[in-house]
Amino acid sequence: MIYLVRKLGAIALDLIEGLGRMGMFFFRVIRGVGRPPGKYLSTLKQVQFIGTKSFFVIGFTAAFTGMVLGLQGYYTLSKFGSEGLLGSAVGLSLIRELGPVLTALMVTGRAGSAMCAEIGIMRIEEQIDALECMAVDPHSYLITPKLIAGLIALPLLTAFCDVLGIFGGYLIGVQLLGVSGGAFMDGLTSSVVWDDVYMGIVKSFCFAVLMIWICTYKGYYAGLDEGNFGPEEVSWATTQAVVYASISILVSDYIITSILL
Amino acid sequence: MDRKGLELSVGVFLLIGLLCLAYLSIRLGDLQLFGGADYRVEAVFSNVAGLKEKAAVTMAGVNIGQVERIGLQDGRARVEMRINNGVKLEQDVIASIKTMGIIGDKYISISPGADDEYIPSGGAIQDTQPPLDIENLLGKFVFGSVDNNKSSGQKESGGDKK
Amino acid sequence: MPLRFYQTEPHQALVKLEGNFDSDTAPEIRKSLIKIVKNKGSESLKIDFSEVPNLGTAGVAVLVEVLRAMTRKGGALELVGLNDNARQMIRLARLGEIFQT
Amino acid sequence: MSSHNMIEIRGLDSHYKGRQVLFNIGFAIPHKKVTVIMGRSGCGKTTLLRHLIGLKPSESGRVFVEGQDMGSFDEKGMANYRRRIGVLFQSGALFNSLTVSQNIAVPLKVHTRLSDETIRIMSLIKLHLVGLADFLDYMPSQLSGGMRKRAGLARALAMDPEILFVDEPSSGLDPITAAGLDDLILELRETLGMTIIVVTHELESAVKIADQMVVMDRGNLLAVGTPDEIRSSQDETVLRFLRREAEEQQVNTESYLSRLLGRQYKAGENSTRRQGGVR
Repeated sequence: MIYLVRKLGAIALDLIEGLGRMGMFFFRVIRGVGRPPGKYLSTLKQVQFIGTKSFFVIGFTAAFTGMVLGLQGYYTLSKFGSEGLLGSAVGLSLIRELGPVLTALMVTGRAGSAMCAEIGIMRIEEQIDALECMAVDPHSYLITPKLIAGLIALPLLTAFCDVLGIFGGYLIGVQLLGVSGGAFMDGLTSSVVWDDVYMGIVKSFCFAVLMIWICTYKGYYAGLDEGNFGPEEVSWATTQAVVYASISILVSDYIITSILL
Repeated sequence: MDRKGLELSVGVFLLIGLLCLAYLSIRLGDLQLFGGADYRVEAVFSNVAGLKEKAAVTMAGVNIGQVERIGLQDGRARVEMRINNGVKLEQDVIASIKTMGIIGDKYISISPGADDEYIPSGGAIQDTQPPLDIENLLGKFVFGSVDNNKSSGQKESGGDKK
Repeated sequence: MPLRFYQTEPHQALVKLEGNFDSDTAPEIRKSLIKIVKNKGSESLKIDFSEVPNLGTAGVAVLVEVLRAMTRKGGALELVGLNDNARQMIRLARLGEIFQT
Repeated sequence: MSSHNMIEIRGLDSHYKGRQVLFNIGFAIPHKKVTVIMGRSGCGKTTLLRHLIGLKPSESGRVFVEGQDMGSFDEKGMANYRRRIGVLFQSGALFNSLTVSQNIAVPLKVHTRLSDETIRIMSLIKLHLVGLADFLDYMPSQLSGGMRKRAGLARALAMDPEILFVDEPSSGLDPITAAGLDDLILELRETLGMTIIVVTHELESAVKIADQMVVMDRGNLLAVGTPDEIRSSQDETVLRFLRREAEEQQVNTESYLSRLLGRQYKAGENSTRRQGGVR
């Protein structure tokens, strides 16, 4: 019994320590924004990595999601005879929910995992130690550019995802199922208001921070809990990073929605 | 990858992303980037049940603005609207609250007037009509004091809702 | 400014450096030296190191750049007054023959 | 603190995951000399090195740098210290997303305002020094282990450090390259008066380059002295160590059997200390 209580205490202490460490980590990354070295080129590289190289994946995901929405929406709405609302149904669900969430999840899977593994490998190969020994702050040098790039790339990818998804829905609804194109576009423009777009942007900013934070943190401290640094720890850290990042994206999505709605 | 190629690919990404964002916010989100493209008008209704901010303001079915704010004034509802600059409202227009479709959103419909003078920015619409109160209508229908043509449709929809 | 410039003869220029020539001071010294090489049509440039206690790799690298600029103009570069430390540094960079120390 | 000592270590204990790996280490590293820290793999050499470069804070005991307690360094003090040191890690620790020359340019780009051209020439000079001038634009993954290590040394030297730490310079190198590296270390001390700390398990190269040798065994300091002093030492363990005698043989058999047969076999004192540590 006492053992159990003690165990509980130990878990709680570990948790608090971990949270504190995460907080310090984030603080150092933020602090790195104004510090040398110049981050132009490294940020550019990261924007390319997170953004440009995710175009294809996001485009694919978005188009097919939009098409499915068109299909599902049509069959549901046609029961009530309100196919005209298809445009607003597809547009609203993409712009408010699916666009930001899907984009964040896909980017987590594609770029977040790679970032975690990259930093984890740098950790186990003593590269992060080497940076520290050159008096280069690894947070500022390695992670700050990723954070900035994430904040630039994710909202834009989300917008791209929204537009392509709407296009997919239009394709299915108007071209295939014969909803009037005018009704689709009119439903879309009249029901979507700036607040919806704004909510989508706010979400994608939050998701970008969460994803980069969790993925790089997990990589940075890969193997810390076990105390040994090897390839297994990196793969374990990567798995954890993707799972935790995805979960926190979904949870924070709910929280943001309930605050902004 | 060399620097030029990198900058080019990032540039293309930023361009496409910003275009999408601009399309979403300006075309779909009706974001007003430049102030002064519209002017303010207010109207006092006895009841605005179901009307929300950002709801459309129309004339003859054409969108001419949106509801800016809804507040209370002496027990009545005071609605502020933004009307596009190109549209002039005569002093004797009538603002009424209507419903889009059967279960659609509430919006404000303004019927054109014939007065020579226009409402200035910040002015008020004098004549207003509250939305049809379905429960009220239903009650009147039950006690048989309402004209038949109009009430049959209302009764059905009211029944659906209940 | 740890740099003094003399035009000793029409075709000869002497530059006297003062202070450490390391990665902190190298950017400025480099700028001045390159300017001297470009502007003055001197055929030979002499750099006096007698007041330079410390020569770092950055300094050696800048000297390589200056040497390259001089040879491109057909001129010569001469280093004088090198102390042991500087001599060692140049030798360590395997540039002893090029700079004739 | 005597002024001719660059670094002084006093009563240093160190734990790693609840296991004590260093026991009361104390010695001094003199200015402008080569100090070799020797011992078998797993004896705590690398941990000691991590203490010296400030990657591991000391729990009990102190590390002094020119008389200043490293434990009292704030972030800025630590950064100042680290700008004066160069470290070659066991694996080379090159950044694998950058080319060899970009690797060397990292500290220069962060800490100086040198032009790209100057930095390029400096990288070339350093790479030439370690015999890799032809591999300027190679990626680390295209290099062999030994070349990576030499490139790592070039990077450690990029900022003209006063103190150079080298972790296992010759492991994984062919004998000729290893000897070349030893010569380079001696040349650096000779010409630039660098203070150099080398961690190695290679007795031969240790004796060749060391001005001072520090012999460690299982987290304990066995002996400190010049190579000659160490060689003429009367201490049994040191002698055994130098003769590479199978000293572990007997003790190890015991602990080996105890591990195989379980608890009933009583383990010797040495082996309990080794695995037991602090629970």
